[in-house]
Amino acid sequence: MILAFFALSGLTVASALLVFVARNLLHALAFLVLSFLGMAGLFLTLSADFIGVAQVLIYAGSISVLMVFAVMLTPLASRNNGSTLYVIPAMLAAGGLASLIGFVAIDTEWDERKGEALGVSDFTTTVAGIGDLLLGRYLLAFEVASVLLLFALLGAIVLVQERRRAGEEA
Amino acid sequence: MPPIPAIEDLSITLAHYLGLAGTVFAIGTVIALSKRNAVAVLMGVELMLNAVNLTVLAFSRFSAAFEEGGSAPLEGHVFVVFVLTVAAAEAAVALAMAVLVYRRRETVDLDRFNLMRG
Amino acid sequence: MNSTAEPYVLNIGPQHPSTHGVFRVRVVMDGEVIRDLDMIVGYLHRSMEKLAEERTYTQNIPFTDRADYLAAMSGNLGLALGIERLAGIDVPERASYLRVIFAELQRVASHAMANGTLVSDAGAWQTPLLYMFREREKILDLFEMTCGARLTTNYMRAGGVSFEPPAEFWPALNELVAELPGRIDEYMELLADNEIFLARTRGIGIITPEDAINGSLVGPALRGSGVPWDLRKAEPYCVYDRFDFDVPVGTRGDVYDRFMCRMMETRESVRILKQAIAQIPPGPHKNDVPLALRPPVGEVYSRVEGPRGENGFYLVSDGGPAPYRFHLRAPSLINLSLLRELARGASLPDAVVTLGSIDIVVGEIDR
Amino acid sequence: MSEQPMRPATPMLRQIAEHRSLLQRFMGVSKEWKGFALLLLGGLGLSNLAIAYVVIDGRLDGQWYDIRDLGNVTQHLRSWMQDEGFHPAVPYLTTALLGALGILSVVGGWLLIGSWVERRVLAKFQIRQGPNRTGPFGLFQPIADAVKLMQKEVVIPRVADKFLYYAPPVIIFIPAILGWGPVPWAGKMSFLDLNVGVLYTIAISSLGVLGVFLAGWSSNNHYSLLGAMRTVAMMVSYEIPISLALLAVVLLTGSMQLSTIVAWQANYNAWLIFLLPFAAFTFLFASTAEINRTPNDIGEAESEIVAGFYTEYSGMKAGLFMGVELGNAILVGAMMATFFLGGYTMFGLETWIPGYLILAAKIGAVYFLFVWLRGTLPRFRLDQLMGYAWKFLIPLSVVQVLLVAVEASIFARWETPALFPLAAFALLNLGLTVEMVRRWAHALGYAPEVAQQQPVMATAIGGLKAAQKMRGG
Repeated sequence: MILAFFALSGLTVASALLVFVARNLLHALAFLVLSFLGMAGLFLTLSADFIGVAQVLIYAGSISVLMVFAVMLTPLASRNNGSTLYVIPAMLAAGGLASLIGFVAIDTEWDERKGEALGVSDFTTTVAGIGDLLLGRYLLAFEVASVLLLFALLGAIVLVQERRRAGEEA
Repeated sequence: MPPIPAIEDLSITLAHYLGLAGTVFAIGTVIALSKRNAVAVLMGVELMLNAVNLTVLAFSRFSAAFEEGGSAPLEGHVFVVFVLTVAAAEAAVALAMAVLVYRRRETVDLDRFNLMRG
Repeated sequence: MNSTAEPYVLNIGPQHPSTHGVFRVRVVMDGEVIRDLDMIVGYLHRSMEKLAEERTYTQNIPFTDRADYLAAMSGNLGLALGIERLAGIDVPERASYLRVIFAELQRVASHAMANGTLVSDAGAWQTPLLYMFREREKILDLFEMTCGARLTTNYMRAGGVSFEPPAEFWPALNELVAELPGRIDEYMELLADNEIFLARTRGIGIITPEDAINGSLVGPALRGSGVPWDLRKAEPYCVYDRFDFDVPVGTRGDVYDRFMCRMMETRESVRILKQAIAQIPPGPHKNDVPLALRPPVGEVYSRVEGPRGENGFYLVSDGGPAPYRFHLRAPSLINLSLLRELARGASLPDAVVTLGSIDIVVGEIDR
Repeated sequence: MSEQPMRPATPMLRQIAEHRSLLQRFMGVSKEWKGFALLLLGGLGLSNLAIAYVVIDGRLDGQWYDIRDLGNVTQHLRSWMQDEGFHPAVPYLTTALLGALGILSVVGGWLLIGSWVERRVLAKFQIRQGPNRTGPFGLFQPIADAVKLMQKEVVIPRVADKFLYYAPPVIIFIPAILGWGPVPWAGKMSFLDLNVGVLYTIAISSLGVLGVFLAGWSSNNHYSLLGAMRTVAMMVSYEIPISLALLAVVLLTGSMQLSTIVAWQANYNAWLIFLLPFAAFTFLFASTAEINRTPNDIGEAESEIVAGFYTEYSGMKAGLFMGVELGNAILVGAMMATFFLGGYTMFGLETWIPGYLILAAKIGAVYFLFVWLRGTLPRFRLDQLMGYAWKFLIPLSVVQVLLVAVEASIFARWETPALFPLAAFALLNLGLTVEMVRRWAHALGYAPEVAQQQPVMATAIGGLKAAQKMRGG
């Protein structure tokens, strides 16, 4: 478990860093997928099997393909992964953020919350529980999310639809 | 498959997960803020969302110890499901916009989107 | 379709699975759609027409084998008829019948090859091709029995044919003719009603009759688009006027019609073969013709209906032993010239199928 | 008939005439060998009887030597290790390694004989002999091919993106192996019996897309890129029908766990292909699109784009792509068998014959179907395939999911024996599928009578005028 955690977190962080460093947008994309996969592994270590698999399906499988298409539909010239001048303030801000989170994480007394009791209520299956919650207490949110997805789909289609102007040859 | 060894004899704490999530979130922030390419910015945003998901799941998992039985800890999972949904929608729309902007302006370089500049 | 994508240039061939030889197309593509294309030929150029001016008429017959190497018999026949008309040579009746038999066998073999490769281009991985090769093999075996060569037969000569078929030839031919209709039914069953094949070929690469005539198309490509033009009927040579056969004509001019025309022509060829076998008279297979033939001064254009269309030979004699001018009218080259119009705006798979349906032989295009 | 001297027919004709059939060849075998074969068959029969006796006796159930379910072995091994007091990670790791070894040997073994099977069977379809020179029946041909591929020089295009060029053969191999995780080979014999097995399957199959795309892009070749874009577009589209088909399965069986789905089918003695014919068809058809097999192999359509996304790969890298294709084919076979054909069960036969053998037989049957399709059908065009997915499979699958949801809720409230509702569902679904497919096809404008208009015989000979006359009348 320790091994799994450190290996997966190393994978995730390293490939996230490589996303930043990579010069080519497609290389960055490949590392991003690796990072997503590491993240899915981390989810599994938190016994979130449904979310882990959904992460692989949605992020590694679908969003990355969307990004591939976005990269492909824009020309060769815009496939570099350069940074703007904002990189230094961004790094400072992010460093501050990370140290803040790290400080809170270390400073808070989490110790009581890792006790021996954790092993007992290991969820055996999360799917049924998630399903119950989604179609029970969070039904409205669920429906709204589905409508949101539908509208996002329609919006994306409408946005990239070709409008053929009059007088323009195909 | 044998059951995965229970977490009790391990010493990974919530702090580990939170620190990791903070790191990934920070990297995502840097990417999102500093990249020139619209698609790369989107990658950073996705990384940040992932880090948040990890935090939520970690809290969900580690609070499970205190509510035996019951489905309370799974609410974090439900939250993550919604985040995934929104992320997918966001990615679709954002990438469509990137493609559209490229068609209109022949570039996806964010520095050049200065239509709103006076 | 997507007018904002950047067009790019795709080089198809000279080494490509569906160019049927060393033929090259430079395609300007926009996504999967072809915007424009250049056809680049000449990779198989052997300077045939110029070389022919240095050789005697009989020595030129092998060139016709190598021009359309899938229909050597038809090429032989066209040149032999030309020389005979130029020099005024008579042909024994038996030789004419033998010529018809071999030309029709060659048509069956060539159409089998053409349709097989067309279906292979449409994606049926070699199965129809290999089944059709089975028949082609048998026909080539018959050629081998008769003249010793399978592909470059060099069989028709001025004044007749070079060999009398051996004794085994006739039973083998009868057997083949008896089984061919069943085989053709089998292919029709496999392909003619196949939904995927219909979806791939119906309405693709449509040539209107007007376009076909303006593009001076010949052969199945012309008949597929609805023009009932067949030299065997229009100006019968050899003894074709003695046989009863029909000319299939397409109704829509698409790839499927060209495919089906070939299939049905194969049936008609079998009909002709049956009649020819029944009618063939005894007699000599060849008149004696001097090897160093010196035809009188003059010119002749002889044409026969080859598998790919009108195989024309233009010969000019200056009275010497070698032709002063020797020109091939290659049906493949002229049929191919319409590919550009057909492929523009079509997608790549459609263009490949269209090219397959035109049925080119590069040896004949480049000469 | 002729004055020509008799010449022999061609050597090829003679060879064909002398070719003997398999039965004739067997009849020519010496007596000793025939006796040996009979002895072998008799021995097999006797040993089967002995096994049957032990099985009926119930003496075998759950023992480590009960080879009908290799899960027993690992179970006993694990309990022994726990009794011995090893660290808890040791039995976990040991069994995991054993399972991984099993999966790898299945896939690897198939890579060794799969191409032989495909080529040989295809050759029989195409009236050829197939590989028959290396070893008995050409069985060593794949090994010779592998050695040849490994010896070949790996040519890397100068303009290729080196990093992304090396990665795809490996990337694409991972899902092909990982997908085997949740497949149950027998009652206790599945490597990773996830309770989100179905979702896992879909997720893993979506991973291959990236490898394909990177392979096509990094080769820096238009053919590769065209093939990659085609494949990616198709895989993304066909994931939806696959998910919907599997959703119907999940709704009816009420579980996402593959072993439970198989157990459901075994329990009611009803294969899901009978209950959900449209889902089974959708799954099979969409899978052929996902794994690039005929009639949907447009990603590597040989006659159009040479070899698709791996045009630029040579040597063992190309070999890996081909191997993945083989591996995916049997993976889909296993999925098809598990979801729709009753998995490792065969109406009670699994108590007599090891379940994994039954599953292997079913996989073989699906694989044979794939080879059959490859030997028979032409290829669709990209736009036709996409239209087929979006206009045809997806709407009908959605309708089917609704229908199955209603049926599942009826079935859950049903008191009397399950046979009646299941039979009713099977008939209803079959009828509705046929009707739906017909109506929808007509609604989309499918008209077979127009498509099959055949050429006619010429009534006149001539040029344009004759053509116009024929067209007019």
